[in-house]
Amino acid sequence: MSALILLLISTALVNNVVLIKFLGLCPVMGVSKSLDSAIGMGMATTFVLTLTAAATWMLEHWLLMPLGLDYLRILAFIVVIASVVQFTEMFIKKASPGLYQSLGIYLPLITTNCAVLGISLLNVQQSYGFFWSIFYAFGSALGFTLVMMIFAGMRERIALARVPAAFSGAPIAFIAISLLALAFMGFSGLNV
Amino acid sequence: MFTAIFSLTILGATLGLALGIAGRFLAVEANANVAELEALLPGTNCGQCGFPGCSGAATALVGGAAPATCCPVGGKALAVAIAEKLGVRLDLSGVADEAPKLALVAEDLCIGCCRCIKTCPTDAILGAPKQIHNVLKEACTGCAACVAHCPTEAILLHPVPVTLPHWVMPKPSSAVSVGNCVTSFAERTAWV
Amino acid sequence: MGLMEKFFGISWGIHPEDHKRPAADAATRVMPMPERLYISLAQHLGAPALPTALVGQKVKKGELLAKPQGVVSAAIHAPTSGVIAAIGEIPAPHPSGLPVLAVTLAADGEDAWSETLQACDDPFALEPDEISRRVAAAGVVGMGGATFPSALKLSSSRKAGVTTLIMNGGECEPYLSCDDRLMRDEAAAIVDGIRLMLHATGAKLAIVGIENNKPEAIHAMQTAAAPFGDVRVRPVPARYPVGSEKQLVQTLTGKEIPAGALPAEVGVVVHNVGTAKAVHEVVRLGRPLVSRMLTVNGGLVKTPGNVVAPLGALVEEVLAFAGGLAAAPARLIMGGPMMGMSLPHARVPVVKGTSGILALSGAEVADHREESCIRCGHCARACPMGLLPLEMARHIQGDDLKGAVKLGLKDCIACGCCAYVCQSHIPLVQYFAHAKGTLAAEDRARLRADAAKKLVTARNARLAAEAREKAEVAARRKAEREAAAAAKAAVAAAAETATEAGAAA
Amino acid sequence: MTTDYLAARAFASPHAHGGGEIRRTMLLVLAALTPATLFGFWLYGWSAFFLWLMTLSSALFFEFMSLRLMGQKDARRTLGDGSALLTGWLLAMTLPPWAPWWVAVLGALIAIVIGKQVFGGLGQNLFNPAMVARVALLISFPLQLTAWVTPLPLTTLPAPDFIAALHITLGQTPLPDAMTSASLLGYAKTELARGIGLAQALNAGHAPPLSWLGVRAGSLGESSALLILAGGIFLLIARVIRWQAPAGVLAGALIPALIAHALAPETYLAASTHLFSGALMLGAFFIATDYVTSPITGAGQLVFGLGVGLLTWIIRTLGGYPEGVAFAILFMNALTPMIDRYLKPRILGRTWSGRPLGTTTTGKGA
Repeated sequence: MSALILLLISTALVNNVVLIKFLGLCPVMGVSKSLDSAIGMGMATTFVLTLTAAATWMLEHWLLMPLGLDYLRILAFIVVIASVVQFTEMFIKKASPGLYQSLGIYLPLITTNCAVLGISLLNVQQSYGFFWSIFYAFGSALGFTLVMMIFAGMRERIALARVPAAFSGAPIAFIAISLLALAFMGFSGLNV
Repeated sequence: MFTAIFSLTILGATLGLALGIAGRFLAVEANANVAELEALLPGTNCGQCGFPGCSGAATALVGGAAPATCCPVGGKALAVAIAEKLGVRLDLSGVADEAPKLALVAEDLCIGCCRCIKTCPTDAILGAPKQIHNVLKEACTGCAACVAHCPTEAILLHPVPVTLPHWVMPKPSSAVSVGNCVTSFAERTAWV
Repeated sequence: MGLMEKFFGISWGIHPEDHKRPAADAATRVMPMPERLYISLAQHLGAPALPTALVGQKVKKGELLAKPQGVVSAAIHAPTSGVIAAIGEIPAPHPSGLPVLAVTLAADGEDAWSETLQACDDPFALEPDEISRRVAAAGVVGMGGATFPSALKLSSSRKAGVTTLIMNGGECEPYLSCDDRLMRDEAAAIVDGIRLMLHATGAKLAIVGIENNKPEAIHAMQTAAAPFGDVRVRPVPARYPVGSEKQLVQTLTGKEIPAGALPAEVGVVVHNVGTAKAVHEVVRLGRPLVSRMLTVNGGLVKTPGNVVAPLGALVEEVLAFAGGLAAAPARLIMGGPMMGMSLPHARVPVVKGTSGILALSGAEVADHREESCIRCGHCARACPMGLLPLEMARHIQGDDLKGAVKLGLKDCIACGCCAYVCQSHIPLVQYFAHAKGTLAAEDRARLRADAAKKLVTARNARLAAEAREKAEVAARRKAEREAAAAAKAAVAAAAETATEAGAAA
Repeated sequence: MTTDYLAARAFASPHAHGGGEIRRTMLLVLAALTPATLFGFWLYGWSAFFLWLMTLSSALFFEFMSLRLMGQKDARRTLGDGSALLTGWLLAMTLPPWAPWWVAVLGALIAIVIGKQVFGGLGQNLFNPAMVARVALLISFPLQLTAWVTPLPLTTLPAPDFIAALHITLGQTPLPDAMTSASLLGYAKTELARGIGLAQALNAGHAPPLSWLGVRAGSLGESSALLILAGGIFLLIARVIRWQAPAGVLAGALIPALIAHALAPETYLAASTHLFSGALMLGAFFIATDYVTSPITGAGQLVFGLGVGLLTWIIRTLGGYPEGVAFAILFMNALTPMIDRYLKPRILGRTWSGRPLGTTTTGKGA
């Protein structure tokens, strides 16, 4: 049990998927204008990440490995991810049209969110077990959501700040997230 | 070779089937945005947007053919409302938020031709043939439809005078100029 | 009080230097009648009054000049006897300096009261609604500065079943002492007015809240109220803005008025002590509201004090009567320094809500350049409403009015505590006033657009009906024409056959 | 009669002001820092003074240059608000006293330009500028930023004289090995990593002394925790800062430290060690109370402080760095907008969720 908690902390804070592994930067920069949509995006990504981790584990261990189709891994994974994202999109469109509007293009783009594919591939690479994979993915997604939320809060402040014209928009967002990464550096080497 | 083709086909077919079923359960009928947008628009059908009447503009807005700022009569407030409804980002830089205007008949120029009366979408102009016309200021929307039809340029738009109950405290002219500069960075660095 | 507030203690409000003395201790002076009075027709909250007097008409003091227009409005009476010289626009006592419609009255110097005034020796025998009616006819409005028509408050309180009448003698604004002075001078009249208002509202108890920095007023009021069990005088701690309605009700009764609701929601109604004095004069003596006590104060006033001035006297004349100014003021204010209005110049008239005229020096105004907000949070702690002024101002700076409304802009009472404590000298209240004004303008525009839409629909329906009618007429004509042609043809055919037959015959 | 008055424009109320000024607040904070700084000068000699001077002057220089670059006309006036001075001063307090000059200049550049001015200047930054610079320097130049020296008070003999100290600051004289020393926290961390229990490590003769007076190795401002505390109390009395954030920081660090030390004294440092070493005191009273980058409400400041304290303890105890105050503050700075969003005061007449109160209620818990 404690091992699982430590895994969650390690994946969410110490080896944060966004700030330490630099995966999934696209939605972090794109959907962090408001806290509400950031939380929505975080939850959608958490859902997709966890589900695909389970699906790709099964695919890897029950189909690709027995049949020796390792070379098809990326292709097969992408197909699975795309389907899960498609499903998520349908669900959000039905359940929360407002969130669907605010996520816009970034919702279908979860398909190409490198964090999703990256975590699935890392799971294979580190040959985790089924539940371990799921928790690894869930922890990473938590870290992603955490960064999304913190960064969205920061950007809401920045949006009203008198940022010099040369830095307003993307430049100041990048500077802010780099400083956030600096703060996360403090967790490096955390003995857990 | 055969296993690869077969397994991927099966995978694709399974996922496709699952998505198809999900799609049936999570179907959302196409949003009836046109009617909602038409309700937002002024409904004067003045044609200043370049589309055939307000319903035409609503269709164009939903189709993405018109920007949210297309209606000059509604001004900034309407553009914001439309953008919110459509969930699009708004560039207000092109919208001059002019003070409301009303049509006014210059009595020495009016020849009583009744042409303006026929064009007024809100029946705001009173008059009879060979009699000087008058604008009901309660009904005039300042859409300027009448201006072009006057053969003697007797009808023109004038800003509504500010009255005591309608006076608005001006926004403080922010004395803090840091970062408020509109000049480009290159221009500013020229000083160094 | 919630647990959180209990734990962290009351923190709202500020303790500004009050500058109330020596003006409060100086004896009241009655201003002589000026030669001309400029009586504004918009001296109250709501629709301006409709003038009933005509130019050139001779009026007596207390005669009706303008009648209320609409539900929320108030009547206006002649402050002295004389001839109406004009009805036209004059500069309003308002920061914008925009014109307002006013009656100009040339005084005849006799200052003779009208004979038709209706005095009453035993007003407690009157029906409560009759008192409200007389108060309405006399044009009494809230004398604290909000100028809401008092009669409306009296009659609606009765309907709402109000149990407690809160009398506002807080006068927490610095510099002002007109209520203080009134309570010292006319405690008996005020207590009588309070009892009349109890009668009119049906409330069982009146609590007079007086800031504890006015011991003389507290003493005078306690003495005057002693014979009556239903009028209690309660000192409240001096703290700005304890004289604000919601804060006073909370301090005196512990009850919190829900946002957007009237005090009647918690069974109370709040009136100013000055209003009680006016009610007393109306009901006992039949005299409408034609003059008021106001404080002339500020660093540049030579002899600060309280003055009874007729409504419509120019600020210039009031200042001159009070002893004049030592130098040209840096700012001229009507009302208190925290919520009062800056005046465009001194040639504007005294109105029913004028609680004071302040001529402040540059040092008192302390004008500073606006600097960046450093988020020190002093404004949030000072705000008596529990708002976050810095966040609201930030949103308004960025033209995000909706964001400001979400943060509670509509709950702001514009007391000015936030701007008073602001280290960066940010004109927070101006941001809020600007945003509120803009939002109101947007609401008006929306109403207009809706009305226009109705007109368009009506026009389209009319055009459609006309077109249909035209088509019907055309169709009928066509049918008639065809019928006529057919008939003609038939006749012709018949004639032909007849001729043929004839020929054959 | 003098009523020849004509207002230039519509003035908004209020027409009176309480007299508070940014400059005054900043000066009070600087005054509160002075005793601890003077003590640092005495403890570490002229080099410390040169470093301090270098940091402050470069902070002012970069602030001035940034303001000019952004086209502000009276940059000198803005400079006078003292905020750049304070940032530079706080940064200097966290640097090793014998650090070379370029550390000071680079630190000031990062603090003022990247930490503050690109966000729009005073009041607009999200992170505490001094802490941004401190962390950036620590990650970029770990060697220079952990080169602590044994205290050599000015009055003692082996202390470098004026010229020698200047050489040290200019980086021409490498630090003699005999003078370098580890800070207590760093020492404890290395010893623990070597598998040596704390009781043994701290009993050994060469362990850095834990001195309540502060005569020990450390950065300029961390050595005299008591003087920092005195400065903090002065600020509390002067009502420049409020108790919530400092109390939160101290409680957040002390509570886990007390529990852990009671459970396993061999692996966890005592609470008093945590309290009086490193930048905890400075962080609690001077950095966690930074107006701009901490929450507005008291409750928010308490949460902020608790977070800083707890994270500091976690990083010190479990993390890879011996000191965690700067990281903890940066992390909580990032969380501040969210704290502000969720911990708002209750609006009078409304419930905590913002709905108008129901009928005749007097609020909950009355």
